[in-house]
Amino acid sequence: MSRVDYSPLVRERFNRLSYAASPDEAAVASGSAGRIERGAAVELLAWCDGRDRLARVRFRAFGCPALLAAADLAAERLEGQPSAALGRIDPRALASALALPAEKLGRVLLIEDAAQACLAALSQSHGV
Amino acid sequence: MSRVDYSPLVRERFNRLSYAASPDEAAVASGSAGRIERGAAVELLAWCDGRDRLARVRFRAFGCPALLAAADLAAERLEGQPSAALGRIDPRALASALALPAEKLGRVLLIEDAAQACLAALSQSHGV
Amino acid sequence: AANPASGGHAPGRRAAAVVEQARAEIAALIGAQPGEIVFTSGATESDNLAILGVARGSGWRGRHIVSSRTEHRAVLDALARLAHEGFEVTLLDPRAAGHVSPEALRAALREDTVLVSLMHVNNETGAINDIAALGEVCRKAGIPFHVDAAQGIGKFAFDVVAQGIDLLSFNAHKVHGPKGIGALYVSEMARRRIEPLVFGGGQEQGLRPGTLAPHQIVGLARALTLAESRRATETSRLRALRAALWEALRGCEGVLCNSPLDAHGSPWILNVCFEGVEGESLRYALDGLMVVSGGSACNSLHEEGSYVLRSLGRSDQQASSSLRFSFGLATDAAGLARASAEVIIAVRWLRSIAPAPAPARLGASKAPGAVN
Amino acid sequence: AANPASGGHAPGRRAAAVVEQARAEIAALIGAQPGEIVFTSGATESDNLAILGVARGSGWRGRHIVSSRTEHRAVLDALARLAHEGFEVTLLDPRAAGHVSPEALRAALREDTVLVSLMHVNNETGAINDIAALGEVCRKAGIPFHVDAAQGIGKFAFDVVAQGIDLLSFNAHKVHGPKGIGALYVSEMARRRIEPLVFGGGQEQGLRPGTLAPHQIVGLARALTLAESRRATETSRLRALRAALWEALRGCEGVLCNSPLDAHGSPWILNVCFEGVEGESLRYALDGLMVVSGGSACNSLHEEGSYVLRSLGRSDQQASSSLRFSFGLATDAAGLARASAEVIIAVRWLRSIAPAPAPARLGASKAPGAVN
Ligand SMILES: Cc1ncc(COP(=O)(O)O)c(C=O)c1O
Ligand SMILES: Cc1ncc(COP(=O)(O)O)c(C=O)c1O
Repeated sequence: MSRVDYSPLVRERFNRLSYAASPDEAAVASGSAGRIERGAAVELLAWCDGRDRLARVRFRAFGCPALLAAADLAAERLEGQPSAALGRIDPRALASALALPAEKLGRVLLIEDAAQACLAALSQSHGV
Repeated sequence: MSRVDYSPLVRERFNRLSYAASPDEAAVASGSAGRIERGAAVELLAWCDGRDRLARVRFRAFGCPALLAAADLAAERLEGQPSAALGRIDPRALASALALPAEKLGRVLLIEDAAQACLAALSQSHGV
Repeated sequence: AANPASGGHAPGRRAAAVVEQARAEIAALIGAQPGEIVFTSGATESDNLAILGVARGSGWRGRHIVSSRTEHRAVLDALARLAHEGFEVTLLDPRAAGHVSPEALRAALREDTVLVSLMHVNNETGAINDIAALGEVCRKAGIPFHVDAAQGIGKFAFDVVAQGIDLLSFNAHKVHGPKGIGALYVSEMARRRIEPLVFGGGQEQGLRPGTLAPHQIVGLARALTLAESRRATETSRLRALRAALWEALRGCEGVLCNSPLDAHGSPWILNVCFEGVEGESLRYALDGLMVVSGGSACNSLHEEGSYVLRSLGRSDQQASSSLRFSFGLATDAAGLARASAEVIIAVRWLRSIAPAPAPARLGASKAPGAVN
Repeated sequence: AANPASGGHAPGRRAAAVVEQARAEIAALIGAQPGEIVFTSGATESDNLAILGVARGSGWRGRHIVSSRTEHRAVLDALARLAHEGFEVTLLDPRAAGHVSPEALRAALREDTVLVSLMHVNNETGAINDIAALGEVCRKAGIPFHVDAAQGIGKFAFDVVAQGIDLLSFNAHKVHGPKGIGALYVSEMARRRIEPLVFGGGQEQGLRPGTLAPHQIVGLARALTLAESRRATETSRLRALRAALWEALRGCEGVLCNSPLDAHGSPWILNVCFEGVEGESLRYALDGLMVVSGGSACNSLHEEGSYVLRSLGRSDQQASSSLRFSFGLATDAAGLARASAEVIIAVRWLRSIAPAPAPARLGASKAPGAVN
C-alpha cells in the first residue's frame, strides 16, 4: 500500500501506460529531464510527419506513479498536435486531469522540461 | 459487583443467615461490639438451658458480608456448646472456615469481642 | 506496455476507508471536522491525552488548571499527576445538586489558567453541567475547554462549536459499543497546544500512534449512530422509568435521592442512599441485579464510599450505602419493578438483622425475657 | 432470614475471570507471572510505556539509554522524546547483518545507563538479535532490558527469566489476532521503576488504567496460544518457502537480499532490493499482492526510503526500491510462486520503460533513425 492515495484515473493509466516507448526504439528527437539517481527522470520521444505534426509521441520514465501516468497522458495529448505543442505543455493541466495530490506537481514539472528539450532537439534535427 | 471476591462459602451462608435474630427477640443475655457509625457492629444473643448449655444462639449485625457470614457461623458453632464456649471464639478459625480474605480478619475480631461481652452478661444474669 | 501485475483488492486500503468513514460519521454527530477526531483506547486515555497533553503543551503560557471535585478518576488522577509536575489545580466544589456554575468557573479563572476540564454528566449521580454556559466562559477567556462526555455522548445532543468545547472525551462501551475504544475531539486551537502521550509511527496525525483497530472504530461509530437515532425516544422513555423507580424506592423509609430528578439529571442514572444499611452487604445481596452499579460501572468506587457523594454533602456512611442504578436499552418497566422490589426487600432484610442503632452500645447489656 | 434477592449471574465478574484466564495463559507462554502482564492498546503503547515509563521513573539514577538505529519508530520516537526531556540516548549501529553484538552493547553501557531497549526481530529485514546474550550483559550490569518482540512473539520461544528480559512488548495483530490490543511484560525489578503514561481508575495495578476490553484480550491470548501450537511446523514450513522465494527472485538481475538468509533471519520476513526500479511505482504496480509489505505492515515506511535499510548500508535509492515480503498462515508455495512471478514481471516492466541510466542526461539529445 503506497502512502499516497491516487485517483482511479492514475490507476487506470498506470496499468496501461500505452504511450511508453519500447525498450530499443529511437525517435527523430528526444528530450530528457531529471536523473534516475535523484529518483525521477523522464524522456520524451517524438516522430514528426511531413506537416510538422507529432505523428508519434512516446515516453520513458523512472519515478512515482504520478510521473508515469502524467508522462503517459502528456504523450497521448501531444500525439497529433503540431510540434510546437511540445513547448506548451501545462503541468498543472496534467496534474489536475489526473487529480494528482498537490505535492506531486514538482514531479510533473519534469515533463514540461523534457518536452521543451524535445522541442529543441526537434528544431535542431530540422536544421533550424 | 463488590470489589472483594468472596468464596462460595460466604455466598451460601450470606444468602441464608439462618442464625440471624428476629427483629424483636430478646435473649437471656447479649453482648455487642463495634458501632454502626463506624461501619460494623455485632450483637450476639444467647439462651441457656438448665445445664449451662447454649440452647439457642442468634446474632444481629451491621457490616460487610464477611462479618455477617462469620457471625452466622459463630452462632451455629456455639449453639449446643457449654456457655464457656463464648469465651473461646477463635476469629481465625471462623475466617479460615469461610476462606475470608486476610484484610477481613479485623472485622471478625468484633465477633470475639461480642461473644466475650455476651459471656459476661450471661454470668451476670446467673448472678455470678 | 500494461502493468501485468495490476492487482485487485487492497485490504489495507479498504480498512483505512472504513476507518475514515467512521471518523466522518463521528465528527458529524458532534459538529466537528473528521480531522479533529483522534481514536484512543477509551475515555480514560482520551481524558489523559486532553489534560496531560494540553497542560504539558502549554507549560510556557501558565501552569494553572481548573476542574471540579466530582470529576471521574481519570480526570482527577491526571490532574494529580500534573500537580506533581508543578501545575496548580483548582478543584471547584459543585453545589449540592452536583453541577458547577458558570459564575464559579469565571471566578476561578486566572491569567495563567491553561485548561478547564469539566464533565458533562456525572457518572455517579447523573448531574448535568451546562456545557454551553461553561464553554462560553472559557471561550471568552480564551482558555481551552475539555469536557469528559463519557456519560453524555449518544444521550444528549452535542455541537462542539456551539457549545464552545475544545476537547471532548468519550468511549463506545457507555453507548452499548465495544470496550477498549474511545475518541477525543481536538479543536484546531487545542491541536496547536496538545502534546502526544505516546510516540512513534505517526497515526492519528502523530497525536496517537499505533495500528488502528478498524473493527473497534466501526463499533464506536455504529454505537454512536444507533444511540443518536433512538436518542429522543430513549430520553423520554427512561425519564419516565426513572421517575417510576424513584417513586417505588421512596416507599422504603430512610431513602435519600442523590441525583437531580429534574432536567439537571440524566435519565440514564439514578443514585439513591439507603440509610441504616451497610453498603457492601447491600451490593452483595443484590449481586446479579444488572441495573445496580458495578455490573456496568467503570470502577466500583463504592467500597471506599464515593468521593463524589461525599463532596455533595453526604456522610461517609450515606455515601457507602448508596446504590447507583444505570439504565440502557435492556431496561424496561417490568425489570425495574422487579429490581426495585428486590432492592426494597434486601434493604429491609439487612435492616432487620442489624443491631438497634443505640446511642452507645459498647460492652454487655442484660436483656429481659431469658429462656430458662 | 435468607437473602431474598440472591442473584445468579454477574456478567462483570465473568468478564473479569476471562481476562485473568487470558493473562495467565499469556504469562505462561513467556515464562512470566500473571501479575507481570499489563494489557495495552498495542506494541506502540507497550514500547512507550516501557521506555518512557522506566526512563522517567529512573531519572534520579541516571539519564542514559542504549538502543539501536534499526528499532521500530515506536521505540525511536519514544527515545527522541526522552532526548527532548534531557536524556542522553546512545543508538548502536547494527552490523551489516542487522543485529547488535553483546560486545557492542557492553561497551556502550555507562554508570548512568538506566535502560537498554533492543528489538528481537527487525520488522523490515527479519534480522534476529541474540536476546539471551544481550540480556546477560544487561543483567550483569543491573540495567533493565526492554525487548520489542512484536515480530518475534508466537514465532520464537520466549522465557523472560532465562533470557534476562525485564520488559517485553508485543501485540496480537502480528500473530493473526485482533488489532488494537497488546501487552507489556514488566518484571518485578522494572515494576519498581516504571511510571504510568495514563492515570485514573487503577486498572492493571495502576500502570494502565481504563476499562479493559475482554474480547480483545481473549483474542490476544488465543492468537498467541494458537501461534505457539503451530510454531515448530510453521517455522520449518516458512523457512523452506522463504528460501524458495529468494531462489525465484534472484533469477531477476540486479537483486540484493536485505535479510539474513541463515538462522539469524526470521522465516517470516524476506526483504529484497530491486535495483533500477523506482520503489513507489513498484509497490503501486504490486498493490493487492498480500505478501508484499504495506498490506500487512505497521506503517509504510518505504516512501521515505527505509532508515533501517539505510543504516545497514543501502543507498537511498536501494532502500526505496526494496520490497518486504511477509509470510503467515495464508502463505503457500503456489501463492509465493505466483507472487514472485508477478514481482519479476513488474520489475522488468518498470525497468523496460525507464530511460537508460546514462551518466549525465540533462538536456536534449538527437537520435538517429527518425521517421520522415
Ligand atoms: C465520566 C467517565 N469518564 C471516564 C470514564 C473512563 O472510560 P473508559 O473506561 O473508557 O476508560 C468513564 C467510564 O466509562 C466515565 O463514566
Ligand atoms: C517491531 C515492532 N514494534 C512495534 C510495532 C507497533 O505495533 P502496534 O501496531 O501494535 O502499535 C510493530 C508493528 O506491528 C512492530 O513490528
